[in-house]
Amino acid sequence: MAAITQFIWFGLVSGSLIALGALGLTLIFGILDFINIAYGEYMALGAFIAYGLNTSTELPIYAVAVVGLFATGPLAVAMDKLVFQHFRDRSSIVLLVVSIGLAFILRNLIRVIWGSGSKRFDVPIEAAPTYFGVQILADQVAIVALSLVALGVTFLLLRRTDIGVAMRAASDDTDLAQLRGVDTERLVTYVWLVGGIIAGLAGVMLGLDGQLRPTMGFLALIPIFAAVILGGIGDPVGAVVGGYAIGLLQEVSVIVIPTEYKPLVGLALLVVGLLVRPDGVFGEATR
Amino acid sequence: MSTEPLLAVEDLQKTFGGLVAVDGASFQVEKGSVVGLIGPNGAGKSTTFNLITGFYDADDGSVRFRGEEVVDEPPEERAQRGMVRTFQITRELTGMKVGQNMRLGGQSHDGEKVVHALAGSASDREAEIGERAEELLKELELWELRDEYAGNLSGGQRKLLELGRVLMAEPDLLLLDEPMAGVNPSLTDDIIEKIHDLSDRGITFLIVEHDVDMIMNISDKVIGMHQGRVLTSGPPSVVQDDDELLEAYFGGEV
Amino acid sequence: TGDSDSDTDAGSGGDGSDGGDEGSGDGGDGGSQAIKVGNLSPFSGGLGWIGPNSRRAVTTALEGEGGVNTEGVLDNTVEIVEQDSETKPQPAISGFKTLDSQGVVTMVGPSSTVMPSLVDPAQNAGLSIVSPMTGTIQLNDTGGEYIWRTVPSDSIGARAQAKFAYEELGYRKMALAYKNDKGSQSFSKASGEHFKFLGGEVVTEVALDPGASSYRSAVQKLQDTDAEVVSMTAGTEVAGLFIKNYVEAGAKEDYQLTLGNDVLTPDFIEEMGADVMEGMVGQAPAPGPAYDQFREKHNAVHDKEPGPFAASAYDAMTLIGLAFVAEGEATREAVPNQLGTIGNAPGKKVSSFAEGKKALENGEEINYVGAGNPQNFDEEGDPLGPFSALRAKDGSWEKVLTYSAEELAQD
Amino acid sequence: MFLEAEDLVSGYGDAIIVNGASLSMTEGEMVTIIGPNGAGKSTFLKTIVGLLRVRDGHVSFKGEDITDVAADDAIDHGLCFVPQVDNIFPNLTVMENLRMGAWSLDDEAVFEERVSQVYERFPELEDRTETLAGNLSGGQQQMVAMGAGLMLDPDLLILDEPSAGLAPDLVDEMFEKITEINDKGTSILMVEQNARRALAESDRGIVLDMGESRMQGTGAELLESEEVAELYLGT
Amino acid sequence: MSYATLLVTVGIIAGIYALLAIGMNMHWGDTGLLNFAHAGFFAVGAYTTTILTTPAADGLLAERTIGFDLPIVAGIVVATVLAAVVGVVIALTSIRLEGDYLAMVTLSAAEIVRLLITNESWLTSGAQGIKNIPRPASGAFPLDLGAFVAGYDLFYLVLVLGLVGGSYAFFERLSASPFGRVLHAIREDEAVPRALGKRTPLFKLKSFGLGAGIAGLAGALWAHFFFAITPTMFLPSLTFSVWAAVIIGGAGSYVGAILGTVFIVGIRQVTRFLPSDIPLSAELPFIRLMLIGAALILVLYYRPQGLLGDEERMAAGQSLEGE
Ligand SMILES: Nc1ncnc2c1ncn2[C@@H]1O[C@H](COP(=O)(O)OP(=O)(O)OP(=O)(O)O)[C@@H](O)[C@H]1O
Ligand SMILES: Nc1ncnc2c1ncn2[C@@H]1O[C@H](COP(=O)(O)OP(=O)(O)OP(=O)(O)O)[C@@H](O)[C@H]1O
Ligand SMILES: CC(C)C[C@H](N)C(=O)O
Ligand SMILES: [Mg+2]
Ligand SMILES: [Mg+2]
Repeated sequence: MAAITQFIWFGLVSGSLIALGALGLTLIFGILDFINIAYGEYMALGAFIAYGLNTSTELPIYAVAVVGLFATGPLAVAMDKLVFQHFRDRSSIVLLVVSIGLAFILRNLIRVIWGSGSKRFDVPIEAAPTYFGVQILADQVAIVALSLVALGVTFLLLRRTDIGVAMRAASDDTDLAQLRGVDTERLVTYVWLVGGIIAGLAGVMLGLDGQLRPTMGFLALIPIFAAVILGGIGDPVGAVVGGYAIGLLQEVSVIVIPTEYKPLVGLALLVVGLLVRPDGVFGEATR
Repeated sequence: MSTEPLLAVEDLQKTFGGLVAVDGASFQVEKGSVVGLIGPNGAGKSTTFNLITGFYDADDGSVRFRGEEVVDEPPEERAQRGMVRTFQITRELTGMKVGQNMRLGGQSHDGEKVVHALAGSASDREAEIGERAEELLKELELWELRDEYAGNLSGGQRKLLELGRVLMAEPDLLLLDEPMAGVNPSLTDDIIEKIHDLSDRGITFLIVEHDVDMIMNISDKVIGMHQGRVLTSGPPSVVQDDDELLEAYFGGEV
Repeated sequence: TGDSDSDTDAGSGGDGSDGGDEGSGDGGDGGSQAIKVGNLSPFSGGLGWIGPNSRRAVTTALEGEGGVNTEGVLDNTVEIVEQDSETKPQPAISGFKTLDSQGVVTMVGPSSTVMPSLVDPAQNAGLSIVSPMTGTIQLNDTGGEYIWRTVPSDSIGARAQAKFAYEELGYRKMALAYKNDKGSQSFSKASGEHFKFLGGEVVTEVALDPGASSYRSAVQKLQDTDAEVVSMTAGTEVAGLFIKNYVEAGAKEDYQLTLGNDVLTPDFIEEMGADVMEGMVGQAPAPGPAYDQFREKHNAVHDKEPGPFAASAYDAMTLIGLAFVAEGEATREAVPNQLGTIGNAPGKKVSSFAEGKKALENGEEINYVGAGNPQNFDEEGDPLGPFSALRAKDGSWEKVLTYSAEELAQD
Repeated sequence: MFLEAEDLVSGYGDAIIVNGASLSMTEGEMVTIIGPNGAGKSTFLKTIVGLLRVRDGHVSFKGEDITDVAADDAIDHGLCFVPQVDNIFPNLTVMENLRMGAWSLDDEAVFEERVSQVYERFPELEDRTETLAGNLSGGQQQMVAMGAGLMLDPDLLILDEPSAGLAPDLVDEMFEKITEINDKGTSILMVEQNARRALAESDRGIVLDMGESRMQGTGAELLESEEVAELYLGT
Repeated sequence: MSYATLLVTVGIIAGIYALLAIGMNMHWGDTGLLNFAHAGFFAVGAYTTTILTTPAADGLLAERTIGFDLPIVAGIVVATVLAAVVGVVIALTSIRLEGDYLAMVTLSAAEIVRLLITNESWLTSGAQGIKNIPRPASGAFPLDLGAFVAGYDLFYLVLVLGLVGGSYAFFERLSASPFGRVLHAIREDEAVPRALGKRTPLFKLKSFGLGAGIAGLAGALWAHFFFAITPTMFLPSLTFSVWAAVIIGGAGSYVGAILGTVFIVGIRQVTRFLPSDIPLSAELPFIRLMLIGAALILVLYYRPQGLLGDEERMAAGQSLEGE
């Protein structure tokens, strides 16, 4: 039996990936107030853009990763201007359906450009070195570290800057925010920009950890949503804690249950958690 | 026992985080009376309403209605017993028409059961409810707006609809949370008259209102709250002279 | 907006060949119109990576040297109408019915995930499917009339896998790891079954969730068993990720992987890296004599190496073309009537459309020997053929030995 | 003219609510609009500040045409509006609400000072700085709305029923505060159902009914008018 | 002729989906409940009737120790009831959750159902799915009637449309009744009906159960028509499609829900006829899916309230004009 510490490390890694995705999503979800199904595709786009550069240029993976994630921000903004902006006053469920449509378009755009097979970044596959009896890859360390950094930055942005307050204000009541002189359209742009960049980061990390597929983001979405909800919508700390909770519990659970049921563990945690605390289990829900 | 008051509140307690919103409030509302509940902003009046009607869980204390303990019941059960409240910050059913908002208030309606709904077997009751709604809407000057969505009403109209809807329920005890705020003075007189009218027919009122003249005018008893506690309670004439309340409520002057 | 146009276009086409369905003699009328053949393949969804391989192989069979359209069939050409199965049964049924309505006379078909759901519709519509990728043993006792495949049933390949692991490599304890879908599960289960039959033990089974983003815990769990060899069937995507996690975990030292047919391609080694794949074993249909020829044509048409299932897709299209020639009419009856005959002995061995057409026109019988397989069909429309056991060495698949069709067919 | 709204027409969807109402104010004036429920008072104010589109007529402010100025720009022109309903951000804390009130204010020192002024006026709020505004009592919410509205030093302060829901002592406070602000030179335009009180404090009053301005005059004149009393002031 | 067959099949699919949309409209359009478990209810219905009406099976892949071989009617009835019961049970645990929280819990519940049917092969044959599901009255329509092969499908279409019509009448009547009025009040603001003495938890349970039951019925009809079912038929994307149908049709309108379904199923089918002699034709399958996505967005852009939704109701309470 491999040491439980190994499973805990796996849990931290997959928790970090979920947490990263959840962080960007909770920002968009909390402030723009709708479930963006296309978020998974933003992640995939980030990963594939980095992949495209990775294979077409000689640049190292870390350099193209940065390009990939910073490309996703403007792309998310562009999607907003092209699509979501025209549905600003619509109810959140209409926006959800619109985002389903957008997800279809983006996912298949990826297939058109990069084909429908799976891809890998041009990094070698090697046996992981062992530290303290735990196998740890450098990529995995980067994933864990980056998710924490991203959390810190986002948290400061939301709680400690005027922009953050205004973002939350606008999500509460757009009219009133406008009356206060807030240019809500510009705010929305910022939200997409930041949320998009985090999505790109999450996508690249996801691809680095595993492989790239046009559906990679969509498939990752359910645990990510679970983390957002578990943490309380719009709460960045909650989302990250939720991500880690789900990741850890799922990976460690395989010690006692068949791996097939791993996804069930996260969902069960969510269901039970919400029954106990209906507004999100971790952190203070902001709405 | 005929001396049992309709509503008896004892030692109610509610804290939010560190804040004690209601701090051991006790009072009684006699059947058929009009009782005013006054006090400065944040005194705990609305919270008390929420505790009585079950929208908040009390930390401690008891709420007895017709002698029966109801403090652990959910709001709908208490309403079924005959105590119905309005909300201070109005909660119109935005996407339902004014007429439907009113009809919702109707009680003992078999049509709300699936089987009857399918069979259409409660249409008589529905018609009765419709008539009553018409009557009330006319009194509240909302009849013209019966087919308007409630979300499209003006601030004052929402207050009136809120009132109309609970009147539809024909409860034994009506708890009104600032029914007059934002209502045009020309209508407030009519509403007062309406309250008198219903009171004469045996309906009991507990009213929160900052229009003190009006409260003193229509109440049989006035309860003054401050910082979650009941400061004084008694006939208007007595309460009017309570220095402590005056200080808290009016800033000392009359 | 252009939909209504395409509707009516397709409509007239459909009507035209409808007449032909019943084999009535309106060939003169339909003569100027290309023969419509469907290609119902997974272009999106879980096996979305296979569809393009199939498409390219089919074009090679049509447009390549000596191909169906280069040579012409019944003084006509074949036009491919594609439908996406989306790797899901219901879209596959919709796609099938759409092809039916568009008047195709037969089709190159989809994967195991959806094939079982198409058996009844195919029979009801009298419209045949020739699948180059369906391995599932669920079809072992179905087919022969409207349901055909040019890839051997998993039970054949699985026997090769189990035999090799048990007899040549000397393993006694096997574990199964398969992507949790019809096709992959079928192969691994069949392998385990034969391994037991040979005297080995199957210690555990792990179903891999196709949507998972890592298989680390599955790799670990297998490390914790005493399995010496793991039969891992999962298609290139899931297999790629599994192998990555397997190598990272250092599990190479704990158990040997023996892989499914579909990843035994040069491409896969290239994608994963030579040292990653070094030492892994697997089996694949011993390529027919036509394979090199096919590969060349494929490269000529597409400037690309053929991918998994390409060779069998090429065979499927070539066989269909030959069936038309043999039948003398491009009708829905051509495949049910002819495929068994032209694939099997007796007859002159041919391995391209051009050769076969010539022979048929000379009144000879033929026995098509394909690129992916000799394409000798049994009663149920399943091909039998030899399999090679392979091992990855220095960046390519090295043949270790070949099991003959007879050895594998025994029950 | 300081503020001039001429023959405004506006509404929601197909419904025309404000139908030809006009208003003009000179600098430093305090004007109260009264009228029955549903007369279109709030709609009129929303139209002036740009929350609703002006369908006909025009609005000018300090000599500038602001007919088509959007709500988020109105504040830059020196207009500050406190709505009747939905006037706080319920999921922001009291402090954050005040910060939003001072959104276009850059000077942190001035902000601090204004906050302490608000707390001085409404001590209730000081203990609840970190409370979500949505959890406050009705009156406290009204205080937050007013407080946020007072964070800037606008040229014109537009208030929709500022005293609604306030206890008597705070109603006094509120009117005192408004008068004080007015005395310092800020012009005030408000809608009030506490009409007697508001008219008494105001320079001028306007009666709005059925979307049209019906009467106007000094506060005292309107208060004395029998017609006004009977129709709009109750007994 | 073959066009007619296609049309009949598409009609059956649309009809079955329409039942799903009707159930969803009870949940969302009438009661305001964000139900994302619809694929789960559908699966419960499909698997229940399948397990009840087929015999147990063995074989390397199909191994399944449970199977009852009961009459189809029994299967369909139990499927409907059981789906309703599952709906009520899910609702019992999560009915007090609001909005997106309820959405996520119900989505999780559906995923749990799917995981179970994927992995508990003693009951469901797992990923292999169950084959040879009997068709009602199939004896009455010999399959070898040549030109009449569409006969059975036509019969099934009539059956499905009959059930759609019946369900439509049933739910429409409920929605317009005082019962529906309470549901609408819950949709707008649950505190209000509670304050007026309506036992809202009970109403929500009823709404959930009724909507889930009809989804179960749809599942049963699905299983008996398509001969075979597999777990991949019950992915979350099915739930999303039903949502799209309801929203496109216009939340709150049952006719809209049906129309929306026709649109969703129709667009998927119609795009299958895209001519393949276009530039980029190799990418046609993807372009087709992109067009489906674009159609979703466009229809909502041009019909913001959906095809038949009540524009006024949607706009009510919005302080802006919402142009
Ligand atoms: N949900 C809540 N969370 C936190 N604090 C609350 C909550 N509800 C009320 N309070 C606090 O409890 C106190 C009493 O509030 P309550 O609404 O009962 O006052 P009130 O007497 O009705 O005042 P008003 O006349 O202004 O309506 C207030 O200080 C308020 O901030
Ligand atoms: N969002 C809206 N959509 C449609 N109609 C509306 C909307 N808001 C208000 N109305 C209608 O416009 C009319 C005027 O409303 P407004 O809020 O301007 O009245 P008011 O004079 O401020 O009344 P009150 O004193 O009650 O606040 C009312 O009849 C109301 O029904
Ligand atoms: C990728 C392979 C495992 C596919 C399998 N042969 C099938 O038919 O589905
Ligand atoms: Mg209050
Ligand atoms: Mg108003």
